[in-house]
Amino acid sequence: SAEPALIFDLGGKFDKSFNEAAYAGAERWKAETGGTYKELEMQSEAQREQALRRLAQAGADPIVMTGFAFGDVLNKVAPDYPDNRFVIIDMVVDQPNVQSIVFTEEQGSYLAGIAAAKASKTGTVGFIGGMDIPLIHKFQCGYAQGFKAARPDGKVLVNYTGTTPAAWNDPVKGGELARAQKSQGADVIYAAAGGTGIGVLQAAADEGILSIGVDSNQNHLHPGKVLTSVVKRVDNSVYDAFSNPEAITGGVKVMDLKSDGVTLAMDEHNKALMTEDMVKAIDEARAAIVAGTLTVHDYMTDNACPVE
Amino acid sequence: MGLTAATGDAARPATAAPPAIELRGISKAFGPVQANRDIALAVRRGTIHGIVGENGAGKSTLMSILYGFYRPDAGQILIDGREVAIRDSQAAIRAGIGMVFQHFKLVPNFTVLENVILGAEDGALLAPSLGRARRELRQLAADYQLEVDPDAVVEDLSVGHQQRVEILKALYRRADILILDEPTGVLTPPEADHLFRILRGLRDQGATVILITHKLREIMQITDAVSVMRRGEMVATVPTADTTPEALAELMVGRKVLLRVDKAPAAPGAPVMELAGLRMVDADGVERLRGIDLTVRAGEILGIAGVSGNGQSQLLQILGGYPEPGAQVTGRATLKGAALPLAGADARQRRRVGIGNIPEDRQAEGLVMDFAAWENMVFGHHRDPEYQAGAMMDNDAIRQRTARLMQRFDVRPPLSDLAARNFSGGNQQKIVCAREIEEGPALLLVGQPTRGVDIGAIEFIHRRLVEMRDAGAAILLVSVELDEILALSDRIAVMFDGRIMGERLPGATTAGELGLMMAGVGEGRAR
Amino acid sequence: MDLATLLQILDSATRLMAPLLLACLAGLWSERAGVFDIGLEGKMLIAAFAAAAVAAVTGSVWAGLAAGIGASLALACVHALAAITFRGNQLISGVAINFLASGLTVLLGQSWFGLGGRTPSLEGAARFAPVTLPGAEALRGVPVIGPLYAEVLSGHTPLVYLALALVPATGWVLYRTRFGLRLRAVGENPASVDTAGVSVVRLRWAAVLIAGVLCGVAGAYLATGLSAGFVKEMTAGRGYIALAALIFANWRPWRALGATFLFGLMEAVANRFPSLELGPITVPSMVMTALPYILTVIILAGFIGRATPPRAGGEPYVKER
Amino acid sequence: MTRLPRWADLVLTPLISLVLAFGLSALVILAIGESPWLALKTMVTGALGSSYGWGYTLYYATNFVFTGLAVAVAYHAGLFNIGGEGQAAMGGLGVALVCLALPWPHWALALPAAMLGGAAFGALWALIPAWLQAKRGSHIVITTIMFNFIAAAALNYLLANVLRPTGSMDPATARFPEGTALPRLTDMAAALGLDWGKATPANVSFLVALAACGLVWLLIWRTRLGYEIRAFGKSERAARYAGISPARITVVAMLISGGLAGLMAINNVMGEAGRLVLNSVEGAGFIGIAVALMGRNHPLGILLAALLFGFLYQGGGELALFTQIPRELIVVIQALVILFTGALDNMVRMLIAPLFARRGGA
Ligand SMILES: Nc1ncnc2c1ncn2[C@@H]1O[C@H](COP(=O)(O)OP(=O)(O)OP(=O)(O)O)[C@@H](O)[C@H]1O
Ligand SMILES: Nc1ncnc2c1ncn2[C@@H]1O[C@H](COP(=O)(O)OP(=O)(O)OP(=O)(O)O)[C@@H](O)[C@H]1O
Ligand SMILES: [Mg+2]
Ligand SMILES: [Mg+2]
Repeated sequence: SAEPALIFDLGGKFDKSFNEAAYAGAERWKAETGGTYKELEMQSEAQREQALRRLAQAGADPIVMTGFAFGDVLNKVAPDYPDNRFVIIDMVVDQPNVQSIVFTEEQGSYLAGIAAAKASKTGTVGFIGGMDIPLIHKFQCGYAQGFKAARPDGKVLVNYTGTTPAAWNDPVKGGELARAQKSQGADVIYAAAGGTGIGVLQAAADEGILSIGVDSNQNHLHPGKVLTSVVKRVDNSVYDAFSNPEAITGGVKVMDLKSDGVTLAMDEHNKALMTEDMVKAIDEARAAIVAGTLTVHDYMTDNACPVE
Repeated sequence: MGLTAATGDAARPATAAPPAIELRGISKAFGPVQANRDIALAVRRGTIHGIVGENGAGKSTLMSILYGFYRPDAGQILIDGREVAIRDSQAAIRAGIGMVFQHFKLVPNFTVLENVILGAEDGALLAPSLGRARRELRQLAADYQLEVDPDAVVEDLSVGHQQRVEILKALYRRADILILDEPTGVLTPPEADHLFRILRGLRDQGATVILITHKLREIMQITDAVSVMRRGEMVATVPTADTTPEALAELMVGRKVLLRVDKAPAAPGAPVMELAGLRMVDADGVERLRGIDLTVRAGEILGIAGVSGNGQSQLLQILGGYPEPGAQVTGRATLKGAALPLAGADARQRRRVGIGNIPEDRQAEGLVMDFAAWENMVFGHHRDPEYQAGAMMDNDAIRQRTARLMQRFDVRPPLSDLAARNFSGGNQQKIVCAREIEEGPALLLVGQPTRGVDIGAIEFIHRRLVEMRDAGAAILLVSVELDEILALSDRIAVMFDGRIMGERLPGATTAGELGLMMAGVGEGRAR
Repeated sequence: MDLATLLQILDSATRLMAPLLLACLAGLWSERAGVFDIGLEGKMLIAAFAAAAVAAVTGSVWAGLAAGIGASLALACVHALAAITFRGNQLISGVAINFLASGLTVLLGQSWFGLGGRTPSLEGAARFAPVTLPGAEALRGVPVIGPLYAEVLSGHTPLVYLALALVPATGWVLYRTRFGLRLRAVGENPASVDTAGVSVVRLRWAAVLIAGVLCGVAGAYLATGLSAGFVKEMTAGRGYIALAALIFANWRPWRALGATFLFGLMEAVANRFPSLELGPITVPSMVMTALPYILTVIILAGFIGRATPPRAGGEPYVKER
Repeated sequence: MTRLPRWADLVLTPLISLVLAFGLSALVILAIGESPWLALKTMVTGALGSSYGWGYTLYYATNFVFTGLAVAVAYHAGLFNIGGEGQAAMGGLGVALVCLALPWPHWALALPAAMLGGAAFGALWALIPAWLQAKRGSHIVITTIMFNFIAAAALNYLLANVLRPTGSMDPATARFPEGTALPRLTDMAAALGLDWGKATPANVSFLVALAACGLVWLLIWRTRLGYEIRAFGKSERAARYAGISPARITVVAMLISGGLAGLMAINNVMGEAGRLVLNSVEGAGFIGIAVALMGRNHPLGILLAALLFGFLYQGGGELALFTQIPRELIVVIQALVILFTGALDNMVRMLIAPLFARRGGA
């Protein structure tokens, strides 16, 4: 059968974040099935279309791509290759041969907010985003909602690293932002900032406060010092698409708490940090969200967040 | 020519000491240019030896080789009869050679002391060196009348003082062979006299001096022997007593040269420019011009004598329409009866109303050194209608004009595509003169027209200025060369400290009187 | 603003200043000798990478520091070769060095560690630990000076103190020693040095190599002092900011300290107040992020006159053409 | 030093420099355990081996021509404009605002308007540093660097909060109306009956870039303004002597420079993306510095250098797409090309000088 393909976004496949998760999924598929796949990394905006067309012409199937930035191009390209199947992660593209996979980051972040609220002694927690873009506001908004739900009188400090792509790769500034937040009382900091987040987690560990990782499970980076990680199972999505291309249909697949598309990472590294009370609160919230009795507001729907 | 250095020397008694310097077969090429060709030269210890030659003859190159700045392609250098390998300036310094370059090699924002010790420090720390240098400088100043403030920053010094620093540098390094490349080009007559006294003093103490100059009067005045170079070759070396300026000039140029300016008496007409109460305060708040009143008439050359740095540059710049940034200018001026705005005007406006300008510094102002000759030939006039072809510049017209002017002004080589930088100073000056004179201005501002220019070219430029005067133009000539002022001017004003000290007629004054006025001695503000 | 906040901001500014200061001094050495250096960024980057890589492998931060300096020196040699020995265009050479570092770090990092250009996280002896200055605790109680000393001055990694010490050291060498005199002269008028019998080429090489060492320290500090490992492009434009600070400082060491501290301070303030509430209007975070740059422009326009670079800067020294 | 014949200086030196750069790159490729031959083949066929490759090469080259010209014009005035990145980004904003403002019926109407918009915004972004330099003496290198950061922040704000259609993840404007779609070179070739460069983004902007090269050449070497720009760039004092106002030339040259950088947006924003995305310039402003310096600030040289960088971009992209060689290798190759052709050219001259010296001497 045809070779599947995976296209990474500009951040590159080792971004310690969701490109890397996609890579992990593909590698898992490769290890288990012995199959091969094509992989591409973008260098420039103009290459997106080039990459898609070249892969489609070469007969790659399915073609999985990570990142909202492909949406526009895919919308244009997909109709030209009706026999190919495409999977796009983090974006909705309305074409019959495109499966859109979106994650409910706000839900995972909500649970992280609860964890932070329970772990915080000071009542102040922090959020550090990478580039100041809507996607990251989605994380922030979910986090703030969860935190406020558990601790209405608490405070969430918010920082963004910058306005250029350099904001994803500036651990120095990330560390400095973490220290600034700590000095304002924050004792749990959630980083959604790619390579910058590494600096945040490091500084938090150095300063003796807790941090929350993102996208991949980052608990192991500083065992006992990373409270938890909000994991997007991009790896599962890629793995599923590669393993079972027949199941790819047009339409949107929402990866949420219910489908375990987003989770909080629990492992031996943070076991000691997770108190019973905390686990209980998280489980309750998860159950409520899954049951639909609790909806977490999605920043993207109206560009606004109900809590500060 | 029989009188080469070697034969001249061989004729001396065998008991004589070997020459302080002997060059044998020195050749040097810069790319395609053969700057020095198989040069032989001997200089006796304890003499002042002059070197003359046209612009580009290779004088500076030869001396730079002696000083280790350039390396010769072939040839030997002997100091006191022993062959030495002068691989770099360090070696030359060790051999007791010091050189004052045509263009000073000073660090402008260093103090005098720092410049003096640079490269001759006593140890890794500066303080002891500075201390010793300060003491030695005081001694040298006393011995040779070379006073300069050791803590002054060099760029604030007048060129004359900067030159003293260069000489002090050499003496501080215990040089007993001193090379000076066109040292008087930037000096006033009193300063030049002072320099010569110093040089004689050095000679009398046993030092050897090599002096490059374009001024034959100086050669006759001070040197013991003189060598003539032409097109990279050494054409003669003669004892100064055995020659005349005319003979030297002919050797240099290869033809007869008129050393005096031939001119008919002036026939001054109506005033072209009148200036009243011109004052200028520069950006630092220093008053540079303190009320200048002047009148220049049609058909006359008004010469302004003065030591440089007494406001002449500012005067020319203001009249030329480009006072230095931040300067405040007040006063009244008229040109041909119409008011001439002194402040807020620009150089273009000046050209439009008929003021031409041969600037003091051709390389920094009058020319864009990287532009080709033809581009420079319309510099400042590039917006004139005759050089336009619709929206574009009419390059063909400009080239044709350039070819014409280069021929008429004898610019060598007559290549209009050559960059200004690649012409010798004299020919650069001819390009500027050609451009400004040919525009036929009613008033021509002229600053130091022959600085560093060889005698052939000087003769030529002087003749053009006189022709222009005879055609009815008014000329304002600023020069630090008293000879030039005296030879060209129909009327002389002396400037000192931003003021006009007085006016004289060339026939009714002497260099001595003018020199005193230039030094600020005299009758105050005579009118 | 309360005292604690002020102290925290000053503390943060000091940390952020250190790499800028080192890079700025590096630029100062090079440019004072007449060699423009827009490759500060690249040299810092490769030093950060080399320092983190070697520290990760050997577990010794000092080995890392040495490697960082070595890597930066290697690029400095490339610059010196191009700009001095072969009299090439100094700006192009600098641009090339920035590209080279940006590509090589990831390329080598990927082939050595397979982490996409990252190095493994550094722990323990592979990182610089903060040092507490003597008497910091004892003095803490003294009003004003105490907290300032204990909170702001004390508690940084050794390289911060090195950077601070380099300011007077640079000033001393430049203005009080033979080497400094010649070096400044070569940046103003190389012919003056040449005719004094001193090698222009050797002096300029020395200056460029010193710049290499300082960039090496700056890069090592980024990777092993401020953070715990290398991340691709982690210099994030600091080399350019250092260059701006250098011009700001008018190529003088003490002013370099002031200029880089100002940049550090502005960044620290923007970090501390990500969005400023001024009564009815909230200044959005993008404005705060851009604030250091906006302020720089304003200060430059308002208070600093014309910068006067070394006169011979950027020009290769050519005797014969 | 031996002087080289003109042809050797203009042709042989850059060629040998390129060979050296690629030779060293080959060593780097070997060092990371890949095949240089395969890399070269992939790059050449990928970028030049098909009309498809050419389509991309020309697309990238178009960007670099604009930013390269921008740097060059300022450089002739003695101004080092590092702000091409921000000016091009702002040009993108101008183009986007124009394209979104009206339901443009046809590209032939939209293009001139967008060019005006892009150039005006780019020029405006250069105006402030220029004015500060002219009036306040603020060093243009610093201010243009700062304005790059400020432009990034401003665009980030506008795209994320103002111009982004609600509900879209992407910090980007809405799609431009159909009428603004520029004809691609492939369409134009098709009109001539040629099958060329299918599905490549190269568009009519390339022709605009060529025209810009010609116009800049005319401007710099044929017009009074160009004459004044060059004179001022060589010597401010001489310029003042000639009645050329330093402040005016500084401002005008920077306006033209910024305008050219801003014009780049018709290619990447209008021609390729059809909307304005975050970070649309992608470093082309900085590449422009290298392109201008390597092209010796001459439009023809800039065109050639831009094509070379277009080739490296596209060939390098192919490398990343179809081999295991990491994409950062391309950055290394670019660095070596810049280094050898731009900074070590004298070394090459010294290397080949003996050849000519012997011939000349014989
Ligand atoms: N640095 C150099 N590089 C290349 N060519 C040079 C250089 N210096 C001088 N030349 C060439 O060598 C020739 C001799 O120049 P040199 O400066 O020695 O003349 P000069 O006799 O000192 O002239 P002047 O009276 O104008 O000072 C010139 O014609 C010039 O072309
Ligand atoms: N570095 C150089 N490269 C090329 N030609 C040079 C160089 N230096 C001098 N020349 C040439 O050497 C010749 C003589 O120049 P030089 O500077 O010695 O005297 P000059 O032009 O009379 O200067 P000045 O007017 O200052 O006395 C000219 O042709 C000049 O262009
Ligand atoms: Mg000379
Ligand atoms: Mg001369």
